[in-house]
Amino acid sequence: TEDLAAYCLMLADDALVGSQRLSEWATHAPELEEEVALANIALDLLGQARVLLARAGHLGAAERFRVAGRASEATGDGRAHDDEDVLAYFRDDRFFRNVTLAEIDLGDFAQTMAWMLVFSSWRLGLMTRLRGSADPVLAAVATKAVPELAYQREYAAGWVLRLGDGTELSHVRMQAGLDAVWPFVEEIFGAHAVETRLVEAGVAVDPAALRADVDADLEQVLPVATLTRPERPAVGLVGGRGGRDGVHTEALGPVLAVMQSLARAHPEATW
Amino acid sequence: TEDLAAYCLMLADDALVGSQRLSEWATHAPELEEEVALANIALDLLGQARVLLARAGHLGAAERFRVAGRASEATGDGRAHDDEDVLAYFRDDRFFRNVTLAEIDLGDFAQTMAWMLVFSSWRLGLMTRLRGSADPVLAAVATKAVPELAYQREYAAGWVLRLGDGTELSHVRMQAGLDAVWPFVEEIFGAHAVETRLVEAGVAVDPAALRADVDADLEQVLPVATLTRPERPAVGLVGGRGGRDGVHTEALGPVLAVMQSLARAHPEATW
Amino acid sequence: MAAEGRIEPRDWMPEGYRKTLVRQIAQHAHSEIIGMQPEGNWILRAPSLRRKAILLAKVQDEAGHGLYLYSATETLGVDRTELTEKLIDSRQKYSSIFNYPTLTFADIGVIGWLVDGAAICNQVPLCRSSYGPYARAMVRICKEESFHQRQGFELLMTLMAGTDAQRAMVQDAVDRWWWPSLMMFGPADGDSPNTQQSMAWRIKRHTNDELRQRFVDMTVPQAAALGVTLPDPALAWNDERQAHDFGEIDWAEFTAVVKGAGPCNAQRIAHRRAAHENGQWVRDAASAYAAKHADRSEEPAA
Amino acid sequence: MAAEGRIEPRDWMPEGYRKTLVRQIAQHAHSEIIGMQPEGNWILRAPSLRRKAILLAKVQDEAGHGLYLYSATETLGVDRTELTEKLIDSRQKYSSIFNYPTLTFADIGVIGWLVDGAAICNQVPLCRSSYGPYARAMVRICKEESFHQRQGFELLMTLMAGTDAQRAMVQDAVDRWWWPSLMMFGPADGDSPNTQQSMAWRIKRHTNDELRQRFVDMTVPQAAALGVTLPDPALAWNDERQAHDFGEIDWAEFTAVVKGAGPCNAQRIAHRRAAHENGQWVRDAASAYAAKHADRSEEPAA
Repeated sequence: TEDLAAYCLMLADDALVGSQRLSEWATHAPELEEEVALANIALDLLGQARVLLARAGHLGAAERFRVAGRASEATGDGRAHDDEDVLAYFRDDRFFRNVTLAEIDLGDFAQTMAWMLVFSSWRLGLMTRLRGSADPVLAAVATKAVPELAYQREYAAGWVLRLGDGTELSHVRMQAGLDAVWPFVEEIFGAHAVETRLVEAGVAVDPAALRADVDADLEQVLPVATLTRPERPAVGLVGGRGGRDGVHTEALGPVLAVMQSLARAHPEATW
Repeated sequence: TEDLAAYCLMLADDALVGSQRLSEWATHAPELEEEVALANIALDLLGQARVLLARAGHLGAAERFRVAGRASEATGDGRAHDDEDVLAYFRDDRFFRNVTLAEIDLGDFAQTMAWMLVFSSWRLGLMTRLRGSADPVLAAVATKAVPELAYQREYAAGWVLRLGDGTELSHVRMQAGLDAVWPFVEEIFGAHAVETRLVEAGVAVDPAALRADVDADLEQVLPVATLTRPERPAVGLVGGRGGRDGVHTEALGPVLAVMQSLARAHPEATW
Repeated sequence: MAAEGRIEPRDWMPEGYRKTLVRQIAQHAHSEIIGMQPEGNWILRAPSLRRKAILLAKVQDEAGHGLYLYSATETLGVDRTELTEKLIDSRQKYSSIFNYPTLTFADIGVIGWLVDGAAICNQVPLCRSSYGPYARAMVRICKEESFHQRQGFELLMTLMAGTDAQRAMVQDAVDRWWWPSLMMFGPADGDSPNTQQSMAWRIKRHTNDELRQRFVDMTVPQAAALGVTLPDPALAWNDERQAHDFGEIDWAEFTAVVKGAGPCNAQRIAHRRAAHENGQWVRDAASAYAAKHADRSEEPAA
Repeated sequence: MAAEGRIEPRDWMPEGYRKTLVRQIAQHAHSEIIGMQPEGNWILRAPSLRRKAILLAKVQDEAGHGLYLYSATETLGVDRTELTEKLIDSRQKYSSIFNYPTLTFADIGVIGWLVDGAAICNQVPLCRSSYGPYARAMVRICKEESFHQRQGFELLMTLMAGTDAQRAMVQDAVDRWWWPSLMMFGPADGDSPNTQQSMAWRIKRHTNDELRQRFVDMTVPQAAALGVTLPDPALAWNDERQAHDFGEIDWAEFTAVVKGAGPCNAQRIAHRRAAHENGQWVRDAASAYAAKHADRSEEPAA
């Protein structure tokens, strides 16, 4: 169950941090329709994160941070923090297990769409396979997530086409956005030891298997969008460790500092 | 002493928040000389803030927040947080007493220079007069601050001239920067009840008296810089309350969220 | 019109009626869009995931309301781009309430309770507006607004049942938002020149003071239920009038905010302008792509 | 040169010497400038005002070091703009160590202790460099660097005397920075083609492996004093060599980082490029103003 809890955290953190990043678009989107769509996608990811965090908490992951967050005894009246909030708000960035792709600055709209195409294509592949997980909760989460992610992928692909094959300016920006996201793509196909063990148990999905899904989507979209598949080196790991081990980019800390600020200012409060 | 402590906080918070904002330029400045100069100015303001916060703490201001910050009993080994850190890190934004001018987004370099010209001109006038304060500590702080602020004013004036009378683009940006800062200028000349009482006691400086200083500096710089004094309405107060009452703009919260994040994650730690 | 029938887009209508209607609907649309900002300010910092989801969904709903309302103006021949330009050039107004800052998370609750509450008082009668598309949009909007209002009230109930700091936060927010909420009903009837014409056209159905009184009477018992004090020493039940008396609004503040000198006017417009201008290249790309695509589909098959 | 004399800007020098020198000084200047980023990452979040002041001053010093060093290249006929362009186009390198991220505040202490410590080992001999302006810049820089190193060590001492979380933070930072610090001395002597020529020219005075060994021997007792474990099971005192044995560096990681595939290479260059490009209009304005001013002062008095 420790592995399973860790795996739930990985999948939850990808969604939680990605959702937080997408939420930065709120009130800044280029058009009202995009305002609605981006919020919708952020909400879908947030929903996925909440179920997975609750599951991780159920499996004991919250206990460790409940103390760290000083959110335990203070709520002796029974209104304890939900596990999801302990894990989201009282966990330091070094204990977040998302891939670094989930945390990068989404930059302009083109970069956001490049990010979303890769992220949703990858996660859709993952969730599609996870529907067959030996773990019934994960299978149920995945079943609910698949249509949400299919929508995200369609949305992103539509914009990558429009921007890539729109104006000269948008083409340049779309290619630049894709280039900027590219170094973070390689990491998402690497299997953490936890994943490898759970793959053997029939519980988890092998990330290496998702490369074909992402490649297929990119091959379908990029040429029509008149875009070139980037050739840029992947970001390196630090002593072999990456986001799944809690070794992140410098971007994550400030994102979480803001996200957690109010909850941490009132550790004994419920909201 | 409660008034004096509040007054120290006001002057400290102006410098602390302004310093934090200027520090955002670190590693982003347009030239290495500016990198050095902006850090220098941020350091001067930080130094002023530290002395004033320590004084406010001495006068009892820290006690209230020491509890709120949960930084009291935990440090029973005698290495209690310094007052300056309790006040800087464990005080919520609604208890910061800086004028809102100190907290606004400094935007681009032109806006930063417009901001600095007004801010340093105002604070220089204040500190120049405060050298004659009946309170010897404030008088000493002011004496040390005057040459620092004179440097800031010269630095800002130099850039306002160069940008205003530089290229067409820089002229437009400099005017826009000045326009953006303008709505926050009126507030700095308004006297808070605490200030009014301390002015009578010969301790504080009447902010209304500083308008002439700032006007004189602007009249000297703006025409030569080919800039126009903006005519834009001042930002309104909320039910008559502004920054000095802890009623800030929406900009302050996120700035402090980041600044305080690490200290608050380890309330029982010293650094 | 006096016969309470509905006017539809293709019907004849007096030019004055059309203009007033466009102005009113546009202001309402702008208010939804600008109103996203004070709430959006707390999405990234919402203190629980449940509250984050609620807030994100609410801000999303407001974007949706903006969309319906701009669509209603399009049925009157005025498109969204034109209206957005007017908004960011400060040639059209939006509800002045959104020129106040949200300083704590309790403000989110108070906006739901008081601001949405006042908006509903203003808007429910509009569901019977004489102009069909507007009336239908308002039915949907009012439904969602009252959902938001309940969520706001529920947040405040939670905070009032929480820590001392949370209760203080709520009272502080009420102190800041109460008077601006009363200002949402507009100038006193004696100072409201357009009211009579709008009522005759059934664009408006009650006077400002009538609606304001209704709001106060509705809110006082809710405040008591919450356990907060409304910041008005003159507030008291008047048995004779069977209504609450209340103090005088600071009309100088009201006028200043309407004229652009509120705490956040410049910030709100600058934010909206930046989003609009930064999005121009995206909208241009979408148009260019659509044009190319249209061209291609017109090409004869090879 | 072999006579240990100093070369000054106006002296004759071999072209290969000049080129090598420019490359070396430019790389050193770039390293100071890029090195501001990992530390700058924590200025806004420094957990006490004293630490904030120390960090801000340190980053400022690094900008100052960059300034001296670019001035030294200017005495060799190459200006700062040209070198900056080479940096942001990835045509010149900077110390690879700065391609690792600073993930906690303990990293600030460890950078002071290990990274500045390694830099000092590399740089102290350069104070006797054959090229005068470089040697003089290095004297000043080394003085400031050792001040920084002491500050870093002092921060770590404080953290190790603090809470469990703080101690864990330090160990974690040491685990991440130890091996990259050893890589700062460059490839093993057998794989370092330029060393012999540079030593002959007295631009370089010790081999990479010599300096690396000196650093390890110096650092091991410091680690013991701090109470941290260096993450190398092979690390042990060798009585025969009167030096520490240590494990094999991951040269594949070293090569990847040097070639641009480190954790932060793209980020560091993009950041520097953005600062440079966003500052262009400011530098242009300063030039335009200076030109106008020069023109005016040349005008005859009216």
